[in-house]
Amino acid sequence: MDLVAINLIDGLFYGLLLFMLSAGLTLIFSMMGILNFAHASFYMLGAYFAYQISLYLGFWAGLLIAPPLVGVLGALIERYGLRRVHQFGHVPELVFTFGLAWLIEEVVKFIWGNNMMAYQEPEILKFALFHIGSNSIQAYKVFMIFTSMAIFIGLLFILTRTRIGLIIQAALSYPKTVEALGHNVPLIFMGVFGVGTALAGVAGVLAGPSLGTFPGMAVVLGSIVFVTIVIGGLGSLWGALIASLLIGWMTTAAASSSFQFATLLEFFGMTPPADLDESYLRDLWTLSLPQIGPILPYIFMILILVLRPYGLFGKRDA
Amino acid sequence: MRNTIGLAVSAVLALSLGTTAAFAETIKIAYIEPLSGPFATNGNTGLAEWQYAAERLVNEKGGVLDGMKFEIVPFDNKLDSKEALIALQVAIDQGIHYFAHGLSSGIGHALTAAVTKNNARNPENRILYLNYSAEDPALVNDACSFWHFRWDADVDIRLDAITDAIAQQQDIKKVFLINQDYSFGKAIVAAAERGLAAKRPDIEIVGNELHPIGKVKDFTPYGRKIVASGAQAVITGNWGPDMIGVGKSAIDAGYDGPIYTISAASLGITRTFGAAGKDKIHVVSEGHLNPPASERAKEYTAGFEAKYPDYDIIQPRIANAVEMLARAIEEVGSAEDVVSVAYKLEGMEHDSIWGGKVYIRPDNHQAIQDIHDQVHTDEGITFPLDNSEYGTISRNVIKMASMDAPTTCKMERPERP
Amino acid sequence: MTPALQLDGLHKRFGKTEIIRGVDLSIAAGERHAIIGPNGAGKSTLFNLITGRFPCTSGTVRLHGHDLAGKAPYQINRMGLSRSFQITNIFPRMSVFENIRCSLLWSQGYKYSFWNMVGRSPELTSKTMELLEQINLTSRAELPAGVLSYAEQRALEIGITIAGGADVIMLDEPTAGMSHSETDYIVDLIRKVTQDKTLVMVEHDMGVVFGLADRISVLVYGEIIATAPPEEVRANPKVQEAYLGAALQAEH
Amino acid sequence: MTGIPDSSSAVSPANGNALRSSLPWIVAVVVLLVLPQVFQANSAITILNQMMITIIFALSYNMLLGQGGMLSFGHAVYMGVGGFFCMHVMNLVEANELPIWLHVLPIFGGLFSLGLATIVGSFSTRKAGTVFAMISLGIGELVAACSLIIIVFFGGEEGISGDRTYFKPFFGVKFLQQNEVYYLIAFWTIVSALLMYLFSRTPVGRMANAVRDNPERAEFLGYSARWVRYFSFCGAGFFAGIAGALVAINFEILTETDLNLGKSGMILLITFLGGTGFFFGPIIGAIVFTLLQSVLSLQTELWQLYVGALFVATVMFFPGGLAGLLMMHQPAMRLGNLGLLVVPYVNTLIPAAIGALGLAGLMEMLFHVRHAAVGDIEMRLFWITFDSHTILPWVIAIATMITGFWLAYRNAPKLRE
Repeated sequence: MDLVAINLIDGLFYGLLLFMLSAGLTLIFSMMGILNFAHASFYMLGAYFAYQISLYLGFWAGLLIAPPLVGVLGALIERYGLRRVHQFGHVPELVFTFGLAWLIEEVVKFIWGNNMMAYQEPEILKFALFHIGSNSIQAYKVFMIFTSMAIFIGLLFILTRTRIGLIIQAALSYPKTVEALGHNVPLIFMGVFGVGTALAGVAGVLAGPSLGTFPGMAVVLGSIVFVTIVIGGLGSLWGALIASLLIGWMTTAAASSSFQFATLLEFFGMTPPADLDESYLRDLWTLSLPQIGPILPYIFMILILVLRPYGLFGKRDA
Repeated sequence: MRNTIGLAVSAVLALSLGTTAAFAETIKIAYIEPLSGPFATNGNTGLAEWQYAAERLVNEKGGVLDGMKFEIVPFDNKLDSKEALIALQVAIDQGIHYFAHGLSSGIGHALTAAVTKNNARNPENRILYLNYSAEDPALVNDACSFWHFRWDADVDIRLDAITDAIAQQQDIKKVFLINQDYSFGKAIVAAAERGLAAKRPDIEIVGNELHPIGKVKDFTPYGRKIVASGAQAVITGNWGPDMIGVGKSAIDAGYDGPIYTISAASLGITRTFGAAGKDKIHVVSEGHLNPPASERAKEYTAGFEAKYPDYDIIQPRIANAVEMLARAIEEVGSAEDVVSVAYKLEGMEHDSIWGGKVYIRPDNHQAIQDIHDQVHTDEGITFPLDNSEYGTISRNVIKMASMDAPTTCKMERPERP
Repeated sequence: MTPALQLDGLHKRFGKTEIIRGVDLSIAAGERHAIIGPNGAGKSTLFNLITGRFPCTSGTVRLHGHDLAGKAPYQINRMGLSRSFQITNIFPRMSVFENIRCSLLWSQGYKYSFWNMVGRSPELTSKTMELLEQINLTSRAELPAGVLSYAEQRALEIGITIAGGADVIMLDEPTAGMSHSETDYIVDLIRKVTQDKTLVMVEHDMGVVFGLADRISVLVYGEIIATAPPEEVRANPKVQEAYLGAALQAEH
Repeated sequence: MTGIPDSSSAVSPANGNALRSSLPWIVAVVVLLVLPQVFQANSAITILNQMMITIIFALSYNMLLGQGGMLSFGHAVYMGVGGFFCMHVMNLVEANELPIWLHVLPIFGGLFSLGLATIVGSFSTRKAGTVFAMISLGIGELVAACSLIIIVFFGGEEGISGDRTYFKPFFGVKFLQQNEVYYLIAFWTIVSALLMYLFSRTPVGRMANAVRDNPERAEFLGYSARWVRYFSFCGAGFFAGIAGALVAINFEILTETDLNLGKSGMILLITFLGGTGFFFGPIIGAIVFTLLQSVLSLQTELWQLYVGALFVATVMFFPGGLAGLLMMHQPAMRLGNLGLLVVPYVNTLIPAAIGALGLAGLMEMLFHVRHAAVGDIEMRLFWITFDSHTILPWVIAIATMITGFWLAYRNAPKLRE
């Protein structure tokens, strides 16, 4: 029972982290139709910027300064890169972000090297806040959970209660109409792109200390963020939230389970082969759920796309 | 237009791959490792170590064979078997007779197979594989080759030492295994299970996790599992971010026992663990920097640190490999007669700069040497790692570990010249 | 004789709003029929219902007596119905020649062949050239379709629509957004290429419809209020009231 | 030429003269026959082999992206799976001494990948665009993960290796040497490229273009967009399998890196770099990329940074890729005023190139200063040796960079005219 509670908390932590990334991506994706492959790279930049700032000014300064920096960088890339490529069509646009992800990773390696950075949690949050059974829950994780929840609520407030939010929401569904109403849609796009990347930056600042700050951190998370928003449904912030949490809990549960596929095979009436090394199914007999945990979201996504191309909450065709 | 492209291809290929090294003023050792991509630092550290060892241990002493110097020629294999094979081909074309490789046993297997094929198909262009890090036991067992020599202690030897260390601690009753899901990780599991069952049948393996390599974003659930299992010792072969993930999540979740590892040192890992991992992280390997084995070792290490402040000596065995190769070449009297050099290396006994002896088993070409159980700490450290205050210090040594371990190696030997 | 196209009790609902509220219409083979109506009357929706782009909420569409319900666009096309689109809908990155040739492929029996080279058939090439001649685009054959002028693109679109040899041709506002001279040009073209075929067109421009159609249906708020030859429709007071009044007065 | 663009393949093929359309193929055959005479080094031939394999793979990818408008993130799966199957066939041949020629192995690979493509395509080609892209990404991740789990077929991270010399000798040729393999691969390259070219001329190939441009309109031409996509997808899978089989023959080993997402991403970059709008685009991309990869990586550790920058620049400034850039000059060539372009080119491209070189020099110096050993202040760049710790080279590099880019920027508008 304890373990279930702990896994719920751990899954929530990971799910909310995913959500901070997918929220920005959903905004960008549904508004501009760009599958921004470099989104996770902005997450990485957030972590590295914050690390560099924390060396001089400490963690909290990093948390405050790094995300806006990332956002500005994102907006600049939108203005001078994406907007230029936009006129060539969707595929070049996507390929551009793909190349951008590559380039950002190389630049990070050039500046900071290949090694993991010793980016640490702030000292005041480095303690076990409470225990469930013998497991301790770190204060920093709780802080992270609350921060991301606050961001979600703030975002929801802006989107549903303010004028700019209404314009953005309208632009999500009817970009042409909004443009016809006289709003500066390119500027909105640039702003949304900046805010989206800044959100990814926040995620990076927060996740850097606990998940590690290294050049591969973008690749590790990159495609899973797409999976999240595709499962959730394009253009749906709620969908992104639900899908993030689902994936968070799914991977955590898979990693913490000890389910063996042998049990399943036996359930279907198969008997384990006498000599495992000779059997063509030997890999299946020795497989356990944690081994395939990280690919579960991909299987889930394929199923969703085949059965329901709109995603869980989407209204528009992917 | 194909014509012009063809011409361009010709020109560039001719420029870059020109097989100009017909006359050898130096003895070239190709270094085939990732020099770009995610593991470039590992490759570059090794390169620095090889270059330093060749310079310091051979060239400064006047070289071998009356003044022939060692030259390390780096090739980027991009951590890809195909690229490694191409690099090997280029090295062979340049008339190189020795190559060093260590990162990734998978590539090690590809290279071993390729070297065996090449040396059979092209007897006039033979090349010797100096393995300083690929630790898959199979390379000196079923997949062994006459042309392959390994100075590193392989998984079986290291795990023999780890299980020895655990067996000596009578209060440890529960052990947790967590490894990456590929041949290396599985070899560790097999060796650990075998060793513990033989040495301390009362120890229970309370967890045996294999996780996908490089794919796990959040290791917390694994940390929870370790704590929940009540484990008193953890054994992991993880490296890179996966190592940090396991260590950090276990410590964060409240685990307080020792974590036995193969390679949790330097490359940012020591720095990242810092105080949190003090006295918890054990690195079990041959060779040690702290405390310095001798004045000579101290000088050697200090010289390296001064020359490459950003790198650490993480593979002390490279010094052994360079010294022993130099000796073999000197004794044979030729660097080109690869077969004789290989026969000379077989059974060679050598006084290591890191103390103790190194002996190359003739039946499988594995080096037998002292294995040290080293602990991550900031006390008594002469040579810290990662430019931090922390380093690893030898707490326990097993002399000539696994000297008489059985081997299934059946190598095809060329005729002795 | 079975009518070429027959609509029975056609309804279409989007959410709560009913766009098409019971349309019955029968169009004889060889007839040129126009559907007109004020903006928002549901002309395009009706058009899309007939061509299977949207499913009907209730009612049936029959082509030569065969029910079209649940048929995919390509199946409907193979049954002999071809349509154009309101927004220019050509293959912009392919050459004009290729646009037409692709449109011919299925009717020439090529199907999903991947062993027949299309370039090998002189017959296909000459048929393509013939069609290009008809729509006056021979001189543009090698240009990518995307660079043609607007009127040329519309002409090409009509060419693509008729190329497959379908006997029921449906055109969705073929002259939308054109100048007077361009409109005349397209109307002549339509008249020329749809000889001996059934033509159904949705149109806004009155001049086009009155010069071209044998019969006209007037669609207002999802219902057909009149179906008659042009002169009768012109005289029909209900139509005048609902739609034509202002426009006709301006014309006189 | 092979380079008749999709957009204006136009009127000629039927009645145009046969010689003109077959000329490029004859030239290609001649070039491929002559190349190994020019480069006799095994390593050069290995790289040429790799180049040809990449050409087939890129052409097959362009069947999806360029001709069918389907963006795939998992195309390497079909190459890898076909290759793995061929390795198993190879091992079967060795174990059972089956009388099969090595030449027919690619057909096995092609058919096996075709089989997989028919299954995956049945649900992934229902829609184009994002749905297709994301399913391909999912399948790519799935198969890559499986390749480490299902050891029976994929051999884990070691991969599957074999020996090509056990096949039935082909008129005495046993494929011991690289250049024997070269002719086999060259044969299959020509055959595959020709078949793919012819495929693009068939009704399905033509309709694939139509579906790419406008799926809705294509449906009203009597063709189901889905089936057209499906057939293109299966064809692309088949040829990717052939490429995989050639990998198996050339390297005698297949590993996870042959089918992972990195490989899939790479082929997307290669194809796009070459240009997706023309049949010969991917060929240029494959040649340029292989050269960059093998030559640049021998010269600099930063090669991936440069390739990344080159790629982003290509997308931004030449979305048609290199082929698009070349074909832009076709009208000028026809009009015979290509000469007019020379001056603006000299004015713009040369300063741009100089600027880029200056920037690269700056990067290299920065990298050298930060990573070279202490005291190692000499560096070689563009065949000049200098001291990277003095100010002069920095000033020169910065000055060249700024002037170069400034001149290019100033002259660029003239070029556009």
